[in-house]
Amino acid sequence: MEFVQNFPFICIILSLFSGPLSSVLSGKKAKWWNAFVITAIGLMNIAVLAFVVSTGEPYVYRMGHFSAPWGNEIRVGILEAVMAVFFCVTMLLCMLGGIAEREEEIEESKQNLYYIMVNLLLSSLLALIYTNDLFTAYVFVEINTISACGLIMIRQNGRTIVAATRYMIMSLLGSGMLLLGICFLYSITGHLLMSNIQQAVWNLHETGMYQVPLLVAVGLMSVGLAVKSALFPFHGWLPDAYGYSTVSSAAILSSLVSKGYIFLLLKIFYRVIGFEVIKDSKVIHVLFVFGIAGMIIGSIDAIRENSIRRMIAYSSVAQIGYIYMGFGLGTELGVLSSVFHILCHAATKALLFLSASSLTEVSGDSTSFFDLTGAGYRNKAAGLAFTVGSLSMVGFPMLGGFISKILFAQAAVGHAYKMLPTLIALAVSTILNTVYFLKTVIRIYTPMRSEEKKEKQYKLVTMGQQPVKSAALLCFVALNLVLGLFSQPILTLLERGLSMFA
Amino acid sequence: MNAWILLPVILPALSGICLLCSSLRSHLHSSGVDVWNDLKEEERGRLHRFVGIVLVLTAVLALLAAWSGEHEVRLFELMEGIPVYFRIDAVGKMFVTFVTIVWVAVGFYSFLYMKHEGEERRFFGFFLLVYGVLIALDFAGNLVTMYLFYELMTLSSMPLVMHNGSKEAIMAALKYLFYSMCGAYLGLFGIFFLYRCCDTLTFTAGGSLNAALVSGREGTMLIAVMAMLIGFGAKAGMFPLHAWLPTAHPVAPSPASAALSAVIVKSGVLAVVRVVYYMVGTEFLRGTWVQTVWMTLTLLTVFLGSLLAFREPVFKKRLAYSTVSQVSYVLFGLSLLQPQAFTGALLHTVFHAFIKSALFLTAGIIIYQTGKTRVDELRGIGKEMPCMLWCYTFASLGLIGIPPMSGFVSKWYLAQGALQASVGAFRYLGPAVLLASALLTAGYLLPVTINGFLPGKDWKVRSGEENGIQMMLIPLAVLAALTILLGLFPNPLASYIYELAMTVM
Amino acid sequence: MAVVILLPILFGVLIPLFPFKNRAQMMFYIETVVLVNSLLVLCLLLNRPEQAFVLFRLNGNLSISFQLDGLGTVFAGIVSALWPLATLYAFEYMKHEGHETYFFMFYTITYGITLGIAFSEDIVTMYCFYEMLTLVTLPLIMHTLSREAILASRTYLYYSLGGAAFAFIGMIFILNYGATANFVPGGVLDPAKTAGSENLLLLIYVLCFLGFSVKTAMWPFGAWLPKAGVAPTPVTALLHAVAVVKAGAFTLMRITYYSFGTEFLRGTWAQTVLMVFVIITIVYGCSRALKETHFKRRLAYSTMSNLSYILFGVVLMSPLGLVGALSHMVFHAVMKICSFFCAGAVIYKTGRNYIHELNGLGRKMPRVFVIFAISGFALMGVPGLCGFVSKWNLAKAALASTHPLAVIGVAALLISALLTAIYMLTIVVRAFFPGRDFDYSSLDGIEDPGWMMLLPLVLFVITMFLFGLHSAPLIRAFTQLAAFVK
Amino acid sequence: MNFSNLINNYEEAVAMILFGIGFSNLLLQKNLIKKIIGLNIMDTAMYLFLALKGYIAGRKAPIVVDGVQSVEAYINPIPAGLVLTGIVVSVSVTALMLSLTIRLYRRYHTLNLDEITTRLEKEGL
Repeated sequence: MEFVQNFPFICIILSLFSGPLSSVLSGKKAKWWNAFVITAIGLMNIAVLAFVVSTGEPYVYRMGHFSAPWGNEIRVGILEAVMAVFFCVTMLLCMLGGIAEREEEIEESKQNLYYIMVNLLLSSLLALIYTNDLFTAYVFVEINTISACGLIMIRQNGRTIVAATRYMIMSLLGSGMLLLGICFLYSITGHLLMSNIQQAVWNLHETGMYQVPLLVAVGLMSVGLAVKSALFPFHGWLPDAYGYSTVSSAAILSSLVSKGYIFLLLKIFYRVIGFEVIKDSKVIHVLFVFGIAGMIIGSIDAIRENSIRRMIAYSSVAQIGYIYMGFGLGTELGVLSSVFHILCHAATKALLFLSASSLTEVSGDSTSFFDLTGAGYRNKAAGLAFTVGSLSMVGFPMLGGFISKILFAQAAVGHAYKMLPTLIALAVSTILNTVYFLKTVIRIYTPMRSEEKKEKQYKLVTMGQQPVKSAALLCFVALNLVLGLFSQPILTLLERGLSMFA
Repeated sequence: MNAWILLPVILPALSGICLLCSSLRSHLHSSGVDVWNDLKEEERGRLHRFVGIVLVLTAVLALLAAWSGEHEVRLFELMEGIPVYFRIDAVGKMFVTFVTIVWVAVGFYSFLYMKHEGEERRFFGFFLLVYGVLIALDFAGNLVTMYLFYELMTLSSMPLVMHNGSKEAIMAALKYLFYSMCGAYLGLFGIFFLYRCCDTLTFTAGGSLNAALVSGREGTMLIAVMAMLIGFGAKAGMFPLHAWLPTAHPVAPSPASAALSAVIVKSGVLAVVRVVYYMVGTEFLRGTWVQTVWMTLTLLTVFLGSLLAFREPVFKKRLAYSTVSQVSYVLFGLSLLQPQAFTGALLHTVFHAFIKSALFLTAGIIIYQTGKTRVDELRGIGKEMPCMLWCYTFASLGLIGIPPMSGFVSKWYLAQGALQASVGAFRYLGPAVLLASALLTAGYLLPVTINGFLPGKDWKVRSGEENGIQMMLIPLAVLAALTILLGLFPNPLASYIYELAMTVM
Repeated sequence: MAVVILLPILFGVLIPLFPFKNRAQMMFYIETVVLVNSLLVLCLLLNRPEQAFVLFRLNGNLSISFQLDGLGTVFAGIVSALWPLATLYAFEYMKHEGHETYFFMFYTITYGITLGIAFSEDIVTMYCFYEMLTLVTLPLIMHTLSREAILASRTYLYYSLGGAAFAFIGMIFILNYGATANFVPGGVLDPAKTAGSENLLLLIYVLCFLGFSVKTAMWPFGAWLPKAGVAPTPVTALLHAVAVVKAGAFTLMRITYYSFGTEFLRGTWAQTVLMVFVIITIVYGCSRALKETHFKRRLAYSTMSNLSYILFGVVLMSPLGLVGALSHMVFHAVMKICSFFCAGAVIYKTGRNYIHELNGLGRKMPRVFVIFAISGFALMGVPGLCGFVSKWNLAKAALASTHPLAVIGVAALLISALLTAIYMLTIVVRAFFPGRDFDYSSLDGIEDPGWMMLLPLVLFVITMFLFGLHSAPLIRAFTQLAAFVK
Repeated sequence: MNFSNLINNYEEAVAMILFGIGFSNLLLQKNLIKKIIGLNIMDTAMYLFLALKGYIAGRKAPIVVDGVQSVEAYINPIPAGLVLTGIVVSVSVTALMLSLTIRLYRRYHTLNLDEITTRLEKEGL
């Protein structure tokens, strides 16, 4: 077996252990070490991706070469690899983009902790992506939760701690349910390795035994993960968590953590339960309904919001609604579009958070709209980035959002009774997005009146002053453009990945 | 190549436009100073010479064009299948003739009159422009061409109404515009239908309605025709769209109102003639509800007009109301769809043109000399300006229709026609109404004469008022004379029209 | 083909980067770009390339591709003919607006994007350019950056993108139910796929139509247009009388005649519904214009109703209807841009925005107001000017169609013509007849604008007369173009 | 429905009930400490459930002594492993929650989350 096949395992371990390492390093070193680790992991994953694409079939990597049912497996397919690469890239950019804020918002002693958390988070994400074992998944979900909570509370003020507490409580509820679901599944199938469970579930499905426990298990797991990824009715914790934590945390949380859970859910659907079974279970209808409700209500909340950070946070709720709606459609195309939307939302939302922070920075650190007046002129790069991000969210052609919108719509068309709701919801939420995002864009390009200019001396920031951050922003912009313009190769990759996913 | 018949159209139009441009240019740099009568004497002299020459030339050309046999000119295509097309036919000839006479008379009259109105260049500019347009309107050979000049006439005659620029003048002009446009677009509505249902939009005596195309949609067709009648009737002051007349005439300068009520109102009549007798054809309408409604409207107008005139104290307004009623005589005649009545109608068109312009000119002279506008102020006017009042008297006798004055002839024909037409109750109702309104006419016109000549003993005469206004008296006299002459020898004209009537029915 | 689209976009973007020594230099640069582009377009229109040009593929079935057919030719022709003139006009006008660099940047970019709409081969491309158009014209509206400008631009944005969101649905359906996404005369709907879901498709068509009709300011989505009047006049004139709104009309023609197809739509409830909307708009726009006292806003409202003339032609869904719509698209462009330019000249020279302030200006700016009067006559539909021709064709089409509402439509046309007469001519009358005791000394120092403004105006007037008196060839061309409609 | 199932495997029933109690505590309790206790109850319930799944009456723990018996003699060890892992997880989570609670208490001198929130609103921070 090829050496490259070890990479996924190595990645997880590497980031897991680089945590302690970066704790002993000095702050500055830790920063670069962390960046290096993420980059390295990213490269490795690219190698893995290349490998899988070349072979064209997934491979199973048995930890310690124990075979099932005792052993613990990693299963690598194209989809996993793509996700891993993408997560690494986003993570890296988020980290780079957030440096300045981190250094001023987090006191010196905590800096290293931050990197530990990030490393943990990354490893847990990778594990969630790669693992083939349900219980391992659960464990890493918990690790994920803990590290995410750390990321939130690392910025020491009342709000963040409360936010962290809320986040913990909600996600513990979620993981409790997830665990229960797993236990049920285990108790009726007797397996923990996903592939085996699928076999068993298929038999059950054929024989029609244990339908109720099966449904309950699926429901529990879905709801648990939905809670953790802030699907509409359970999104109470989200705005605070994203709105007050330091910017890179917010970016990472919104673009990666929730996506990790969603990916796990996708895995459960495809690999654990089997898509055939899911299709005609009622769970996806629930997800669909809540997804659509999330799309609309998230946007409405965002419109009512007066702080730009919280507004973006609420818009995440809406976007996650999109993703669940895609699942809820219960068609291959729907899932595909959801996966694509995971990517493009990750890229866009991180971009938005970063640029928003720069905009607030040049507006006297106030996040309220009124103070943002004219911020686009004070920091050109951020202004541009924010505009692009907003347009992508609105689904403007040539940007990622447009493609995913098209995909969703196409997935919906022809569906018996979910078509019209989906299309209308898409249209309405587009309008709502327009309202709040472009309102902001116009606002940041409205020049201040001269007397205001005199009274509050906002600083100007040129790209030269924040090279790293500007670079990160531009990378995200480029990422969006790529997703928008050259979506075809990515889509084909994802399709292949999905096909070999189960 | 007889494009030359367009000369009487182009010549006045162009010279009118030139005048307008010059007036505009003159205002461009004259800031602040009184722009109203900025003409020095020699300038005015030049202007008068110019206008006079143009008028006469045009008149000669027009009459030549009209009476030198059948001409037709087909210009470029406005839209495919719809050329701008001129053809001089019997009706056109007649209209051109009396238009020319009235116009020349009024034109010369206004040389003097317009002194105290000011802005002469603009006035004469539009005056000539309208003249050209009118001639074109009479020569128009198909419906669209006619419509084209019809609208142009409205637009170019509007400034005449609001000439003195006062607030109510402008309001009146806008009202005039509104009503005319209303009418015009109602007409256009009908034209669209006719375009669908007629073989051609070229005027053909007896109508060119294609039965095959119409069959199945008679209902809509009738509605369309009714719309056109009401629409073009608006210009002719037919109820319900008559209200602009009494507003627009008094505020306009007297020559303008003379021209309006003598000629422009008649263009409405012309349009109706064209539509009913040359496009739709009488067979299609005879006996339909359209005819009934039309007759009712006209009779209503006839009666109401005279009634209102009777109650109207302001002289020019009174005349305006009388126009309303008189023109509806014509329309009533047309609505009977019967040769005799048709003859009567067209005769009355001509006569009324002369008479009414004469009356308005009288009113103008009175205003010019004394500034009096109300009827009750006119006591003893006859002592001061006898010849004027004599002309007035003859004219009004004509309007009332007392033999041997002209009006009598036309009304006779109308009554004849009504009695011969097969229109049920209207056979008797019509003449009755005509008679009644004739009495009313006497009632509102003659008091002026009576008070004018017999002011009572205690009236001290200031004579010599008529010196220096011969320029105005002559045209007036001419018109008055015409009314008498035509009254004495109506037959050539009558027979001419009767033949025409036979061709179209 | 991509060249003519990309050239202005590219150079437009470059404008702020260029180190212009002085204003004149920039003007020269821009005018050259625009002129050259127009010439290129002209060549393109004269010898049409047959095969489509694919710029690149978004993904599987979505591609950005251009092709040039009759309809596109017409639209591109209008745009490329008017743009250089408008630019010329803008040079003089923008003197007193400031921020010229950015203005002209977006102004030039818009040119390219509008052409993009004209040339787009499939509905996706058209949608993309449509969205971009919204975005690029936004800065032009908020150009003055005054409070109301911001509000106006916001409204514009919400309306347009909101509309686009619904148009999007239509696009998706074409992608899925159509045999192809391209524009094919007579529609692309694939009967095999549509069977059974006709009503659904009709519903979608109505949604899509309403969505796109936001750009054409159809009632009740027209509120943005008058508000957008705060933009500098060249913008209001060119974009909100020609480019943007006509782009809306153009897209509607596309989806009606080239995507959904008239055989599928004619005589359905969808047609009736839309016709009702259109007729309401025709009357509504005029009556609002009558009430409006702000010069440019009045014109904007009149645009609203005139655009609905075009839509009326479109929803007639007959060859004649298309002819009428096309002719009015062309003619209204000329008439309205002319009248807007007159308004702009007045504002530029006197800074007066309201109609009651125009008293007596006719004496001081005779050329402008005579031209305005002529354009007013044209809008009223006085025969001999182009307005009449299109009105005639529309009415002809309406009476030819069997739809019961068509006749009412004709009536609406005439009513609106009447109202037009009033609201245009009251302005003219005010200008020339300010009232007997009007003190002209208050107008001292006002005169006609310079040649840069007058030249376009004169050209427009000539065009109006030309088309008014001799429209036959043009109409014949349109008839050939519309021949495919069955 | 017949409750015989419920009676027969009452242990599962108990586990479920416990889970419910813990869940509702974690969700509904105002007091943070009680929330944490609820969390622990919930987890414990899960472990009970797992352990039950793992245990089969009359079998031995899978410890290989001399004289290896057949696989049937042993209990599947995996559930036990799961329980252990779960305990670790829950311990760490509990620790984290407690630390959070302490911080909050230091800052606001109350354990009632809603109170804290309202105070934050007042601070408008």
